[in-house]
Amino acid sequence: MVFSLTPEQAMLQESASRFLGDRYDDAARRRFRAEDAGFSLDIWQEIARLGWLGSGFSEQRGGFGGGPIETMILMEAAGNALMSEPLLGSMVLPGSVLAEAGSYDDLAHLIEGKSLFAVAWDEPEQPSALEPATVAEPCGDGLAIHGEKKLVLGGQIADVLLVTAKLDGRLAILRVQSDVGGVDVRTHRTLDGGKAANVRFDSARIDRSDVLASGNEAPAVVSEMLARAIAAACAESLGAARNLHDRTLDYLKLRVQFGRRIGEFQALQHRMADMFIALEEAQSLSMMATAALEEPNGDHRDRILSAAKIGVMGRAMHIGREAIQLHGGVGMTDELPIGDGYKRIKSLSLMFGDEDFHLDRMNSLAV
Amino acid sequence: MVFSLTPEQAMLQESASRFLGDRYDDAARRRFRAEDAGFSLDIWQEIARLGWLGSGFSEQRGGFGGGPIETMILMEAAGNALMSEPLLGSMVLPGSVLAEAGSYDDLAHLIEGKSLFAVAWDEPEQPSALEPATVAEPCGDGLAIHGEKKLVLGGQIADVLLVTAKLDGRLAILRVQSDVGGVDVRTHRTLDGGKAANVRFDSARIDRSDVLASGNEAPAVVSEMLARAIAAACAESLGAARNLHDRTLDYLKLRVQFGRRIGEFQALQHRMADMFIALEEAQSLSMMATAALEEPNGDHRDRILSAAKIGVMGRAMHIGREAIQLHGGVGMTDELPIGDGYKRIKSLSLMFGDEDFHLDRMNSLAV
Amino acid sequence: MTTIWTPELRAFRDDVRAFCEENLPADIRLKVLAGVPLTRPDHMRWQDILAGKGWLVGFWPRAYGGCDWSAAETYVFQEETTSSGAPWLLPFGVNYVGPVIYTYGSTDQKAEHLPGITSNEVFWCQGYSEPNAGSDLAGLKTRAVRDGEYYIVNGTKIWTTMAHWADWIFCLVRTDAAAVPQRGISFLLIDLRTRGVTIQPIKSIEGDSHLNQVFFEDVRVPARNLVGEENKGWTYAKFLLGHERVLSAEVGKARRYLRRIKRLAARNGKNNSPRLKDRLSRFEVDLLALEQTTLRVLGAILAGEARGHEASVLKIRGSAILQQISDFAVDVLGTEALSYDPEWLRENAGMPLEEIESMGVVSEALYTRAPTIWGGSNEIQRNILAKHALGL
Amino acid sequence: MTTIWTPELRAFRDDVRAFCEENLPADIRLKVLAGVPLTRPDHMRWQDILAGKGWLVGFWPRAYGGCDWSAAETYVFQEETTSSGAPWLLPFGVNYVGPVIYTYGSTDQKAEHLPGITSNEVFWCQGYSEPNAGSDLAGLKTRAVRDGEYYIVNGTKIWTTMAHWADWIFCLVRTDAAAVPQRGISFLLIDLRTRGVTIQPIKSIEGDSHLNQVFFEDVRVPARNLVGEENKGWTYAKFLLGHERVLSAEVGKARRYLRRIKRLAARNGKNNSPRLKDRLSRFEVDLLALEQTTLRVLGAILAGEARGHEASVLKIRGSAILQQISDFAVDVLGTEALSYDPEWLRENAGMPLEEIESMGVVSEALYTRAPTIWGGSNEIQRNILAKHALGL
Repeated sequence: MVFSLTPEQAMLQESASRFLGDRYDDAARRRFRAEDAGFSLDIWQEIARLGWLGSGFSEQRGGFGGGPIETMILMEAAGNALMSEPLLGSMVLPGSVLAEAGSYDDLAHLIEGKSLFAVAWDEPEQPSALEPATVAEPCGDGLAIHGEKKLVLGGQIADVLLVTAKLDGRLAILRVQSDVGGVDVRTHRTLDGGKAANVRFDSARIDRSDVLASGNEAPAVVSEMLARAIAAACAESLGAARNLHDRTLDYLKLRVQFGRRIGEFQALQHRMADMFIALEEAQSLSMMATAALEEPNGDHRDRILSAAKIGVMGRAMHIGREAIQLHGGVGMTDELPIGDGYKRIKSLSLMFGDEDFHLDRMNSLAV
Repeated sequence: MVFSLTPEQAMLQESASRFLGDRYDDAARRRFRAEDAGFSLDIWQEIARLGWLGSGFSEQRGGFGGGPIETMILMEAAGNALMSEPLLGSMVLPGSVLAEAGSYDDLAHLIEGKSLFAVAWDEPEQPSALEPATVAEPCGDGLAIHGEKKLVLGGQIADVLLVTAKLDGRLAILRVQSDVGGVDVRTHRTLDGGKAANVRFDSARIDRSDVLASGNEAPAVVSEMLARAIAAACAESLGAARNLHDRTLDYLKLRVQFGRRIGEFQALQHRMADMFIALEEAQSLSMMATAALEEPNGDHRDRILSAAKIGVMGRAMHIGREAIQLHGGVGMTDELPIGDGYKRIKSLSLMFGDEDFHLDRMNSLAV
Repeated sequence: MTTIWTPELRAFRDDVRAFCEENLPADIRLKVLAGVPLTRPDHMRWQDILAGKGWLVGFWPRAYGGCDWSAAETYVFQEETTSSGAPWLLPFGVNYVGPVIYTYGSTDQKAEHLPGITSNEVFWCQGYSEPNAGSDLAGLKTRAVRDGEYYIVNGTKIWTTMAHWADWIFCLVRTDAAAVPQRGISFLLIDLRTRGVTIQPIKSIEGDSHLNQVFFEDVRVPARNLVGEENKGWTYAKFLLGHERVLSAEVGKARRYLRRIKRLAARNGKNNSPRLKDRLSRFEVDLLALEQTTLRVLGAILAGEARGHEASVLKIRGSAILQQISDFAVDVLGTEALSYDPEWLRENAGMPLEEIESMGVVSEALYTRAPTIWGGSNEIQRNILAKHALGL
Repeated sequence: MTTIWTPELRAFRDDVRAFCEENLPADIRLKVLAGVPLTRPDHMRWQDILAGKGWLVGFWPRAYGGCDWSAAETYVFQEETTSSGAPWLLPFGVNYVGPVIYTYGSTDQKAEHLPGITSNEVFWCQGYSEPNAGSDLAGLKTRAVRDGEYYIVNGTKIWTTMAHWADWIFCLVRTDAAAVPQRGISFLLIDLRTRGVTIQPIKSIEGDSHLNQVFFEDVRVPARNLVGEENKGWTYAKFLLGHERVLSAEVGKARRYLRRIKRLAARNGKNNSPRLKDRLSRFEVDLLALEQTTLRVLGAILAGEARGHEASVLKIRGSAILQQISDFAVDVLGTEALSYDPEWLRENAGMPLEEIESMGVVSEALYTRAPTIWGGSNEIQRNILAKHALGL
C-alpha cells in the first residue's frame, strides 16, 4: 500500500537528486556512455562512497539498514537523470542474490565498490529463469560449467558473475570469476545506448565452495531477485517518464508557433493533462510494487508485481510516445535526451517479463 | 472494392433521403415506436409502394433488378433517419432467404407489402446458425416443429415465419404461418427502443411443401442470409453514425459556453476530426462489405465481411460514445435522438456475430 | 514507512463490513447488484439505517452530529458500503449542502437545516446547471432580486438529479447582473413546495427519469435562506465541487462490476476466453492504479499537503474506468442484452437476480455514460489540470 | 457499379510486380526487408533502374518525360514496388520539386532541371522547416535579398532529409519582410555546392543521420532560380504539400511489416498466441479501412470530386498505423530487441536476413516515430480537417 518517506529516506532522495543534478547532464551522459564500460567507473566509485550501493540492504546483511524503499528512491532518481551506471545490473540484481544467498563478504565488496558483480540468468532459449539449460558438472574436485547466457546487465565489466545453472538436475547459483578460462564475455551495445554482455561458459571451472545457493534455496533466491528487479524497473521507468513529462511541459511553455506558446493550444493541454495523469498513476503503481516486496513471496505478491509492471510500463510508454510527438522534430534527434528516455523505458518494458508474460501471470493467478 | 453509384442508384439514394426527410423526425419516430408493432405499418406500405422492398433483388427473382448496392443505399438511409421500420428483419433477412430458396411467390408478397415475413434462426443456446436445436419431425402427412427461437426481428408482427430447424438430422428452412397452433410469439422491447419476439414452437404443424430448403441448399441459404445481414448492419450503423456525427458537428457550431461556440475549442475540434476520420473509414468498410457480396461465398468473403463488421462497428461505437460526451447533459436525454442512435449501433454491434465472433473467424481464416 | 492503513482504520473497515452484512436489507442489495434503478423508498430506508447508526454524516464534525471521520475513514466507509452492495449514498444533503451550511451558514441556518440532513428527513437536490450554463457555470442566468425580506427568483435549473423526489434545493442564482460573470452569484436555499416552482422530469437514455428540469417563476424565497454573503456564491460553489470530486473514484463499485462480469461470463460459457481474461486483468491494473492513487491523495489530504487538482485526476480516471467496465459487461451479455425494456425492469424489480440482471446491466451501462459528463465534464477537468497542475 | 480496378489497371499491376521481381537487386531488397538503413548508392541504383524503364517519373505528363499515369496507376505503382521490397522512392525531385517546376516554372527552368530528375542524375532535397518554423511554416525567417541578378540568402533550414547526399535544394525563403507572414515568401532553387552553404547532419534516435540542418551564409543564388513569381511561394508550397500527403497511406509497406511480424513470431514460437492473432487481425481491419479509403479518394480524384482534405485523413491514419505495427514488431522480438547497435548494423548490412533483421526492426520502429510528425504533424492535419472538412 501507499506510504510516505521517513526523514532519512527523504534525505537520501534529496541527496541523490542533488548529486545527479550536479554530476549529470546530457554532455556528461554522452561522455560516460562512450567509455569502455558504457558508463563511468568514477561515478560508480563515487556513489559507492555516498553509500548508495548499500542503502537497499538490511544491517544484518552488511547493508546500511534500508530496504526496498531506499532502492526505489535511488532507481527513480537514476531513471529521472537517465543515468548510464548499471544500478539495476550491478547493484539490484547481484545485491539481491548475494543478500538472499547469505554471501555477505561479497555483498560487502559490492557495497564498497571494490568488485563489480553481474547476474547471468537469462538464456536465449529458456523462457523460465528457474529452468536454465546451463549445467554445472562435477570435474575433479570442483565443477565445470557449460552454457550460454544473454543480456547480462553489467556483464561487460563484471569481475564476478553470479550464474544460474542446473547442478544434479536442480537449480543452483554459482560464483564465477569472469577472467577464468572457459568464460567468454561478449560485450554488445543495448537499445538504450548502454552496454551488456552475452556470456558463454565452455567448461569454466569453479570450486565446490563457489556454489552460493542450491536445493530449495536457489529458486527462492532467483524469485526474490526477479521480484526486486521488477520493482526497481518500475521505479526507474517512472523516473525516466517523469523526466520526459517535465521536459515536454517545459517545451510547451517555451516553444512558440503561430504566434503563441504551443502550451496555449487546448488540444496539447489535454494531451499534457493525460500525460500528467499517467505519471501520477505510474507513481502510485511503482510505490505499490515496492510495498509488495515487504510481503511474503507468493501468488498475491506475484500478481501485484505483474500488475505494477504492466501498468507502470504502459503509462511510461504512453508518456514516451507523447513526449516525442509533442516535441515534434527535435524529439526525434539524438541531441535531446527524449529519445534516450524513450529507449530506456522501452528496454525496461521488455526486461523481467514483457507485457505478455505478466498478463499471462495475472490471468493464471486471477482471484 | 470501392465503387461509385449508377445514375439509378444515385436516384434511389436521393429519393430515399427525400422520403425520410419528409416523413421522419424525432416526433414521428416516437409516435411510430409507440404503435403495437413498434413501428408504422403505414410507412411500411408506403415504402413498399415506393419499391424499396424489391430494390435489392434481381429481376429473375421477382425483384426490380438491383442487388447489394441498392440494399446498402436503403439501409444507410434508414440508419441515418434512425428509422423504426424493420428493414433488416422484415426485408433483408426474409428477402434473402426467399430469393435464395427460390420462393418467388412469397418474395413477391414481401416486395408488395402484402405479407410480413421474419426469419427465426437465432437460438438461446446454440452458437452456430447452421446447427439449430429446433427440430421438425414427421407427423401425419406433414411435419411438427419443436423448439425455441430468440430475437426474431420483425417477429412481433410477421404473418409468416421462416424457421431454421433440423429435419432428418440436416438443416432445413421451414415456412410457418405465425397464427397456427403451437406457435407462441412473445413480443418484447429491444435495446434500441423497437420490438422483436421470442418464439416457441410446440408441435407446430406444417405441410411437407412448406420446406423451403433442405439438403445442401439450406446451409447455403442461411450463410447467404447472414452475409447480407452483416453488410446491411454495416450500412445501417454507418447511417446512424453519420446522423450522430452530423448532429454533433451542428451542436459544436451552435452551443456557446465561456463566451465562445464550443466548436472553437481546439481539443473538441481534434476529437471531432477523429470522429470524421472514423466516419470516412466506416463508409469505406461498409462499401467493402457490400462489394464482397458479389464475390463467391467462401473463406475470402467471410474474412472480408468479418473485418468490415469489426471495423464499422468499432468506428460507429466510437462516434456514438463521443456524440454523447460532446453533447454533454443533453446527449444523455431521451429527448434528443443521440441515445437512440447510440443504442441502435450498440444493438447492431451485437447482432450477426459480435466482435469476439468475428475476431475468432478472422483469426481462423488468417492468410 | 507509514501507510493510511493504521490498525484503527482496519478495525473500522471490519466494522463497516460487518454492519453492512447485518443491516443492509436483502431486497435493496439485490436491486443494487442487479443494476435495477432504485426508488426513493429504497434510498431512504438504507439512509435511515445509516442515520440510526450515526454514520450517515460520519465525516461531519461532532458538533453537527457527525463522527469526525478522517478522509481515510470516509473513503473506507464509501468503499466498503459500495462493495457490499449498498445503494449510492445520495450526496446532495450529506456531502454538498451540509458542509456548505456548517462552514459558511449562519447559526440559524445550521439549526434549521442540519438536523434534517443528519436524521435523513429532508431530501435535498442541487440546482447548479442551466440550459445555457453547463460546463460554464459562470454563465448562469437564474435571477434572484431582493424585495424586502424576500428574494424573487426567476429562471430554470437543469440536470437536477432526483429533484422530483426532493424537498429542498440549493441553488446558484445571479444577484448582481452588472458584475463580471463569476461575481454577482449567490447561494440560496429554496423549499421546493414554494409556489412558482415546477419540476419536470427528464427521461434519460436508459429509459429512467432521475434527472429533472426545475422552473422558477416569481418564487418568493425568504432572504434568511441566503447562505453566507450575497454575491459570494462562487466561493461556496467551488468549495462544494471539491467535495464532490473526491468521491468520484468508486473503486469498490468497479470491483463489484468486475465480479458480476465474471459471473455473467461463467453463465455464458465465456469465462475461459483468453480475451476476457486479458480484459479483466487490464481492468484490474487500472483499478489498482486508481485505488493506489486515491490512497496517495488521501495521504496527502491527511498530511495537509493536497494541492487541490488531485480530485480532477480521480474524477477523470474513475469515471472513464467505470464506463469501460459497465460497457464491457453488455458485450459479455452479447445478444441477451438486446432484450431490454426499462418499464418491465421497473415493474419486475423484485425478481431473482438471474432474471433481471441482464436488463440491469444494460440500464447501468447506459446510465454510466453520464459520469464523464457530470460534476464538471472530463474536458473541464483536463482544463483544470492543465491550468492548476501544469501551469499551462 | 464501377471500380478503379479496370482490366488495364490490373494488367499494369501485374507488369509492375513482374518488373520488380526481375529487376530489383537482391541485396537492396534484403536490406529493405531487414529494415537496414539504405545508403545513397542503394537508392540511386534502384532509381536508375526505374529511370531506365521510364517509370521513375511515371505520373508526370508525357511532355516532360513521364507516362501520364492516372492517380490510380501512381498508387498501384507505389503499392506494388513497396510491397515487393523496393526502397522508398525518394520524393524530393520526383514528387515535390519536379511538379512545381513543370507547373509553375519557366521554360528555361524546365529545360535546366527536369531532365536531371527524370534521368535520376540530380539529387534534390527540401528546405521548408526552420528551427522556429516547424508546424508554423508561415513563421520562416530565412531571407533572400535581391542584389542585381542574384538573391543573397541568409538563414537556416532544418529536418532536411538526406541533404547530406543532395546536389540541389528547393527552399522557401522570405523575400518581403514587411508583408504578412504568408505573403512575402518565395520558392527558390539552390545549388548546394554554392559557397556559403554548410550541411550539418543530425543524428536521430535510431542512431542514423538522415536528417540535416542546412546553413546559408551570404549565399548568392542566381535570380533565374526563382520559381514563379516573387512573394507567391506559399501557393507553390501548398500545391506541393498536397502531393506529399497523398503518398502517406503506405498500405503496401504496412502489409510487408505484418508479414515480417508473422515470420518473427514463428521464429520465437509466439505464432499461436491468441493475443498475437487478435492483434494481427485488428491491424488487418485497420489496413483494409485505410486501403479502401485510399481507393475511394483515388476514385474521387479521378472523377474530379476530391475536396482536398482527404489527404489529411490518409496521412493521419497511415502514419499512425505504420507506427503501431512497427512498434509491435519490437514487442514480438522481446528481449532480443535489446541488443541494438546502429553502427554494427551499418557495418554488417550485407549479412543474411536472420542475422540482422532484429536490429533492422528496432531501427525502423524508432525511425517510424517520425511520420506522425513530418509532412505537417498529425496535430496540424487535425486542425486542417476541423477547418476545411468540418467548417469549425
